[in-house]
Amino acid sequence: MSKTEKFREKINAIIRAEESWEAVGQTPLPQVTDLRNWDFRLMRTYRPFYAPFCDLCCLCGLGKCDLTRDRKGACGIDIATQQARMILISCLMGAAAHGAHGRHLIEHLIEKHGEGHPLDLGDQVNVEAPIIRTVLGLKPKTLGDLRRAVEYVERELIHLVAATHTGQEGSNLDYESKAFHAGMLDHVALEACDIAQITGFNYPTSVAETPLVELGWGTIDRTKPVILLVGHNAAAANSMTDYLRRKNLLDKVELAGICCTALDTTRYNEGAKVVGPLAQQRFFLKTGIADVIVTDEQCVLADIPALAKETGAALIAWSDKICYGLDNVTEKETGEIVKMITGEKKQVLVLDPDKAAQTAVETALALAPTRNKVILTPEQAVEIAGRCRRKCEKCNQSCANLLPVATAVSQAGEGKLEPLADLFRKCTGCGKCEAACDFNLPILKLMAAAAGAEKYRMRVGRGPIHDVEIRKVGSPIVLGTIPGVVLFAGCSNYPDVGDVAWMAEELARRKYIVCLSGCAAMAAGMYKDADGRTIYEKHPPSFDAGGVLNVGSCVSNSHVVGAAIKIANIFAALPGRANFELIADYILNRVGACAVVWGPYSQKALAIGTGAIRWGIPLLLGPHGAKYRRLFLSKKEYDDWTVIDGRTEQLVDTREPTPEHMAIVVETRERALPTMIKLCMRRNDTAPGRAIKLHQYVSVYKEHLGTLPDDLQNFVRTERDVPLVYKKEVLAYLKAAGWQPKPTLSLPTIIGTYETKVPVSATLR
Amino acid sequence: MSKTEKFREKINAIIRAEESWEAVGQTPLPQVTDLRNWDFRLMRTYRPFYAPFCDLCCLCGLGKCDLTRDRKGACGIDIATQQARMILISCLMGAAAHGAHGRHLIEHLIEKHGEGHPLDLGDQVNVEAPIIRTVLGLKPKTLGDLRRAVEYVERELIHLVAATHTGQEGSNLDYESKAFHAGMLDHVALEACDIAQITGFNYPTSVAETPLVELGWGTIDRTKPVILLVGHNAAAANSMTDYLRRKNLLDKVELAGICCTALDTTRYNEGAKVVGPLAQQRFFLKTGIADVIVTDEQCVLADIPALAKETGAALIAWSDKICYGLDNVTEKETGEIVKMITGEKKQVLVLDPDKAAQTAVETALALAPTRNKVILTPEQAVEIAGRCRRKCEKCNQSCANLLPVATAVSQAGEGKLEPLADLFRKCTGCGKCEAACDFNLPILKLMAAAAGAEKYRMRVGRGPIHDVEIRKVGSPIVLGTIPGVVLFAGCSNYPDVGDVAWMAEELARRKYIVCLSGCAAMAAGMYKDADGRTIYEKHPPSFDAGGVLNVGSCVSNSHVVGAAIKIANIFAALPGRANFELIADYILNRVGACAVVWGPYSQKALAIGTGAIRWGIPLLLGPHGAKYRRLFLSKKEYDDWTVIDGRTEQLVDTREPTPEHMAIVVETRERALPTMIKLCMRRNDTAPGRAIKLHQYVSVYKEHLGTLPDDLQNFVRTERDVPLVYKKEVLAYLKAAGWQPKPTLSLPTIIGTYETKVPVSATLR
Amino acid sequence: MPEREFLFVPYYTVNTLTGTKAARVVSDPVEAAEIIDRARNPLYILGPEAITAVVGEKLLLEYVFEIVKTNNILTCATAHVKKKMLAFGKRPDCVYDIIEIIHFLKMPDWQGVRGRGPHDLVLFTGVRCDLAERGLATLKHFAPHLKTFAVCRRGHPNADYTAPVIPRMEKWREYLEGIIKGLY
Amino acid sequence: MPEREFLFVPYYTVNTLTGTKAARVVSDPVEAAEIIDRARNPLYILGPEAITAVVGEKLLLEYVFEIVKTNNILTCATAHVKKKMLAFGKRPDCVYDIIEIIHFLKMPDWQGVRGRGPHDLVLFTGVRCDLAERGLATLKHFAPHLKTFAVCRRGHPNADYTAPVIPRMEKWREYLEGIIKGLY
Ligand code: SF4
Ligand code: SF4
Ligand code: SF4
Ligand code: SF4
Ligand code: SF4
Ligand code: SF4
Ligand code: SF4
Ligand code: SF4
Repeated sequence: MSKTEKFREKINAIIRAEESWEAVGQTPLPQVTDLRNWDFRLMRTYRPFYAPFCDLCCLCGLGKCDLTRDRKGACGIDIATQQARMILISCLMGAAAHGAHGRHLIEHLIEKHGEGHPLDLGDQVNVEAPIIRTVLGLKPKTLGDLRRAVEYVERELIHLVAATHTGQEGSNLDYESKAFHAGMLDHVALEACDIAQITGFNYPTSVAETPLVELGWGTIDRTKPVILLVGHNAAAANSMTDYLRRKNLLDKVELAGICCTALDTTRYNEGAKVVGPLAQQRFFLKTGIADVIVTDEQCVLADIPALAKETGAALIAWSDKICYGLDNVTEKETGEIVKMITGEKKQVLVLDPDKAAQTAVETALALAPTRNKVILTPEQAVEIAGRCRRKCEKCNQSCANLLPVATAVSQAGEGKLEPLADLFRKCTGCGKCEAACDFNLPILKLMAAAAGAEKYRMRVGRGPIHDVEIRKVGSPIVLGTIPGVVLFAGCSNYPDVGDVAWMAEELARRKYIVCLSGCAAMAAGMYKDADGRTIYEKHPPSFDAGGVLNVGSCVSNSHVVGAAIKIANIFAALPGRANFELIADYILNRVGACAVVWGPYSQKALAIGTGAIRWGIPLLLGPHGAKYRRLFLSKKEYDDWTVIDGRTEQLVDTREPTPEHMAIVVETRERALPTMIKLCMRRNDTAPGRAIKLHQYVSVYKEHLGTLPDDLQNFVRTERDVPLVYKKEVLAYLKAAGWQPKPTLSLPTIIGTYETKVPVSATLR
Repeated sequence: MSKTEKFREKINAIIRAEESWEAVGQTPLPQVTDLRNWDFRLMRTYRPFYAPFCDLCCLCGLGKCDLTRDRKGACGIDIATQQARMILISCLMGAAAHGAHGRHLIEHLIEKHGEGHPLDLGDQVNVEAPIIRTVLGLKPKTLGDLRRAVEYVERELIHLVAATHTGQEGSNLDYESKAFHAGMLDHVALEACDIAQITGFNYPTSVAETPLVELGWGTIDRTKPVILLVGHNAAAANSMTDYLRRKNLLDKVELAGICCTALDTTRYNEGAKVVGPLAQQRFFLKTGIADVIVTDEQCVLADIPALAKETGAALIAWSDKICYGLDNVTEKETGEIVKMITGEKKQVLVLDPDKAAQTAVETALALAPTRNKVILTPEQAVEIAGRCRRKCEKCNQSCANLLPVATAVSQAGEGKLEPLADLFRKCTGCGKCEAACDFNLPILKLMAAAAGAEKYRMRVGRGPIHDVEIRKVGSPIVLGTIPGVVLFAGCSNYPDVGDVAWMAEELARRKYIVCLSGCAAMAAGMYKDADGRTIYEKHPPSFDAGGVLNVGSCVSNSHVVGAAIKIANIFAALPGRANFELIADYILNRVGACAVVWGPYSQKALAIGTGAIRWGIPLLLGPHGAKYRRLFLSKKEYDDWTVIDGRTEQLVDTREPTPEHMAIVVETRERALPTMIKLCMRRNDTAPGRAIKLHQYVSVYKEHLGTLPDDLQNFVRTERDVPLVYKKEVLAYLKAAGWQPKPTLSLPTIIGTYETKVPVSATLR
Repeated sequence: MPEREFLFVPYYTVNTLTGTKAARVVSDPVEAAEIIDRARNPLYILGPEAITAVVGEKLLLEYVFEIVKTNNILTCATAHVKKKMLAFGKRPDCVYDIIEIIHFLKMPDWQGVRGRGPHDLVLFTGVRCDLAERGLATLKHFAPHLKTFAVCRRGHPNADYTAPVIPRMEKWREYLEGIIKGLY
Repeated sequence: MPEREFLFVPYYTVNTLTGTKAARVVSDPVEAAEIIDRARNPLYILGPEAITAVVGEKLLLEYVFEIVKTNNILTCATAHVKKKMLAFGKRPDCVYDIIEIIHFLKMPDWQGVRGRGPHDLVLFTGVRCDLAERGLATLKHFAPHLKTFAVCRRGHPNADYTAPVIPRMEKWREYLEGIIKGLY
């Protein structure tokens, strides 16, 4: 429905339109269809590419419907629209996970501090919430204001979920537009969530050089009571830290985490340990090192109750998202609960993070002395592996990462443990090989024994990029002389965990700004150079050329998007308030950034990535990303690359495919590297800037593909773009390729190339 | 997280706890886990039964995962939990569809009338919102209060969507508990939505004898301009009525509808026509009778743009749920839009119901004279059908309803049209047969030609059951002397459309109270007896023994649940406010009601059904219901049927499986009839009441299964339960079956058989 | 020309088009008879198509009578099948609707119809195909302790054993008669 | 004993276990050669496993060289395959990553590699199996104008034609050599 006066009044009240920090733009609190024209414009160049994950649809009782050979479902849907619908469903799962998480954290912190509690991100951050400002038009000042942001997410979300019902949307493009909306809502939730916890838990914020913490399962002292935190919500973990501190037990108990709870716990307590990313969850649970497992929400294995029983670890679940069918003992006294756990061996649900925290600590203290934590030795591993009948290959066939498990295990049986250790770095921990093995070989334990207990270090998540940093790098990024900002985000469904460190290192030494978050931030730390240094110890933590930053957990991804917004808003002084299109257009055309999800698996990562695309940030996915079903690709040089010159308001055919794609899957890291470099090119690059980017492109391409780039002609606009070092060969190549100079623009924009209320003149400031 | 003081204060403010109409019960604004113990108690007796619709899970990038042979997904999920997760996803789609619909309607009506606009359901209804009162603890007085109800739904929904993300819930029971929560939220949305539209559009409310309107595609005068309304949101349709009335064109233009928009349009304008249920959508679109198709939301075919083009009809979409990729012309003048449609043949998106309404009328007036609406004659049908190569049977193979299409078509080719006419009554309109036919036979048009244009009549939806009616029937229902209340709800995915009229008639003449809604209300009208009367013309429209009521559209289903609540609240004077468990327990044990979804397909119907179960109302599904994947079944006499006697507070083993199941699929209508009768039995039945119910059970069973019921011994508690007419044979049977008398209870309750804050004494009163 | 072979399940299960567990086609009625014969305590479930479908000159039901007769196989009449069975002078051994009997069959400790002990083979004939398929999926996943055999000419992928797809009625009669002959 | 037959697609498609369109298994390398031979303008897509997998004494890549040589088949080097090809003195006809080339192949009006016109057959070797499978699904649904052939020993259900699952390396070598022989 269209917005009427009365409705507009309601919006104005929510965003306090009367506040004069900036004029309210065209799209305050945008509803489902408000940014549809922008989405459709993006998709005119970057068409949805679908790789159906199944030929059928099984979502309603009219089916299941076979959608092959142009068949339609009983509801009339076709295969492309059905893929887009699944994409929307997935993005909604992701956005809801973050939104619900944000809502809980915000309410939890409001309980503690009151809804009037002011947001404070320290002296380096004035634009506290670039996403919320740009999307909603609200400048949040208190925890209560963050609640407004989450309420907006909730209000929009139901409409999007409704649209996935059978007999709703009939167009794949409209489903994609809705998925973009879900992605954008996701970003609002991310930002609200991380600002809330930074404020409420006093996480680091206005400092770049955060502490280095211990990473890797080898860092965990199993002679102490060990509490393992699994999930994404650190409320209970932080309460444990408080409790341990109060009881003077901080160094008597190991707090170890997996996934984002780990990251957020170290933002509160630098003595906490990070076991590793999601891929190591099953493996670490199987070692039995944890005395107490505390689950909260998201990316937590569904069979932890069984895994806990296997090793005799206690299990406390405290989130309404994961109740495991357990008895809810929330109302009981802590002492009583501890007795149920230690005495009756009960696994329990405690729906209160503070009580769960105390219970966990007390249980760990009581239980640890009674447990015998023995880890398989390499010698034992060789012996056990000897039972393998290599020929069966059932493990291989079930492997979710297509790994040569059988070879590794059987070679281990012959005393050669290296292949198994190598497997450990590639394994995503799905556990299917073990389940398939008729000889019940404990393959994950064997891998762990072969790999040994490595120790690494990781920098604590720093939160927002500072306004001063933005002022400093704004110009070189926009001109192209800092060749790009690359965010490594998302899950650990990697072909090889080593890839992330490798790619990050390659980029950092080429003076890209490398940001990391979530599982990727851990994976990047899981590699040491010859001197035993991790990437965090080699590169500065500042948002500047060659910097390597851990921004924090998954919710901290918002700060990298936020940085791109701040470049427009602070550096270029474009008005951001309720001005989504203006800001996204700026990012798309002028901010050389891309996001990499090398180990994609989760719906959250899809939502984050989809949101990034709406903001104009291209997305590169690792090979598993094809299972998301949808990408956005241009036709490269065959497409129409006409934009508007913001100064003359004339259409200009740039013939320049930048950014080339908005979402692409790439098969190997060697291919990913040049692709990222390309995805950081922007139409706005100055000649020196483009020359720098092309220099990197050419050098990487030569190294890994053996020649000058096969598409170099697409990215050289004038001779001044040609990198000096390669000048001669490049010019020869261009000549042979029939290259012609292309126009360059200092203010390229797609505003004005589609129907929008934003005037082209707005891009001028 | 558990509820603290502060949180409780917030709740109190939302529900205006200080208002003293009733004391606030145990669960105001229940959150995800607040009714979990109730759900688990239900599932102790009624275990989830899963019929996987697929062996795989393809929801994330770690998969797809094969879940056969006890395999687990990479995330650790097992096949049962995955089914329950899909159930939750489906219920959320349904609840969101209703919630979003409610939100839009409420905002639309607040725009028109203001948020202080008082709710008024007429002089027969004092308990205006039994569901909202019971669930939230709020007594809504204004449209603005209904917004509070929907906001509650929105707030809860995000947590449930979050729980479907990979790596969340690990227990099928907890997913089911969350699905129950979604179902309950769905009911809140239904009620809010229907009360809003009754109030805002002045739909009938405090009258039972609503007008009879025309039903069936034969009633549509195609010599007039015809506007076809498809979907569930009558905002635009009602605006059309206003506009036509203003322009004095009411009898010059045909307003015809399909699905719930049709039903809700007739509640506003008794001159509007109802084409039929969802199953007839594709068929009617193919006839080309509509000049303008106006789509809103839900159960709308995804390929309407193509179907409209096929026949030259105009298409106007006006909902943000269904945009079809069309150009958004909302900001243009009506005249201009009409020109785009009639001149440029453009299909358009007009995101404003009032503008869409005017545009539709003006377009219909302009377009109709230019169109030539010819319907296939039976003779032409025979000729065309002659092209069929019966042997190929591709149509049969694709048929979503397993129908013998090939036989019917080929016989038609030989001049025998009856099988094709019969097919028409069984066809669910999926269109797959046509798509599969290599000879491009227009099978749906052939069917229509064979079936002819029938005319029926249907009573307009009456809305809430009146408080006076409740007072009158409360006692006979609870005692069992009115044998039951049966609600026929949901979609038209029937084995045979005639089944509904047949079952409804059988029940009505046996003095059951028969309520109908949505597609079922239409289907029931699509049968005429020898005297040409539909069921609506034969039976009284009152909520009393033998009454046949159309309550209204899908959202009106809330009133039947509401009636069950009102029996507890008004008749039995149990305090309902925020007292979900108390009321649901009453319904489960004492209100002989069941819901039938004979043609299930939609996620909405699943949500409604799942919600009903949480309230204690058993659900019977037609054969397609197995595709929902989950049912709730007891083990009958093998189960433990111990309850508490509310008077003595003692446990009593009743050995009586009533209600026998909470969700079951039944294959044929002949089997459905005795099953419904059983599902209306309650432990609370008095001996005379039970004898009446058993009388029906025995007579129906004998008629369709040929003998006394094979499980009669389960339902006879004492000899006084035995129906008089069958006394001798029943006693002989019982003796042979080794029957022993069972205890009877006047106040059976399951409160107290599980952990709850509700004291057993609360069931007394 | 040899029959074409299609690949549904490749080496990596993550790439299966479908599940990995599909019914084995029992094309030879003699083999079908052997499977039935081998069972210790089979149960034959009869759906409503059995009382309406005509095969050759007889009702489908009558073929089933022949099959169950040989081995004294227990029967379950679902839907409203019972009445027709009585008309033929046969009493089913139990009466449930299809979902109910499947619910019982899921329980490994259920003592079976007439308390004869757990069933090891369950035969299906005449159940509405889409409903049967869902029920067979239930048993496939949740009743690993028994085997299912769909004696249905449309074929059932979720069963353990299935008759092949037999579009022609004449062949179907031959198949049924083949089973009966094989059982004697 | 005859090979067992499994039923994935029954009479009613609503009951298919999943998907009705699965790859035809080309077990006979001679037939494989014929399929390749028949194509007017085939394209051979090479993935990174081709430069690491050793079959017999040679790289998988080298077998592909033999295959493309016969008919002057155009090649597309994906990932970082190009460099290795150059090491063998061969230049690919084009360089794209796998998703990009598939994106082009989807367009019925794309004039193909070297502008030779639309491709009618696309061969795959060495692409990561799960990624190839998704790409093949894309072509199956959105490129009805061409056929795909997965020359991969793990088998690809979403292709039009696929090599059978060949776990043993020796057999795989035979298969590849059989194709080459068949092409000469
Ligand atoms: S949603 Fe559509 S395509 Fe999917 S099963 Fe239902 S009718 Fe078929
Ligand atoms: S646990 Fe690791 S090695 Fe085993 S199947 Fe899964 S990904 Fe492969
Ligand atoms: S499944 Fe087990 S026995 Fe078979 S190859 Fe793998 S590890 Fe060895
Ligand atoms: S969409 Fe997924 S769950 Fe549905 S049939 Fe396909 S693989 Fe199975
Ligand atoms: S959600 Fe779990 S079962 Fe489903 S595809 Fe992902 S890992 Fe596999
Ligand atoms: S349109 Fe009707 S007859 Fe045709 S396949 Fe669908 S349900 Fe069967
Ligand atoms: S598919 Fe067409 S030709 Fe074949 S039997 Fe059906 S109607 Fe006749
Ligand atoms: S009853 Fe079902 S099909 Fe009919 S309109 Fe309602 S949801 Fe749609």
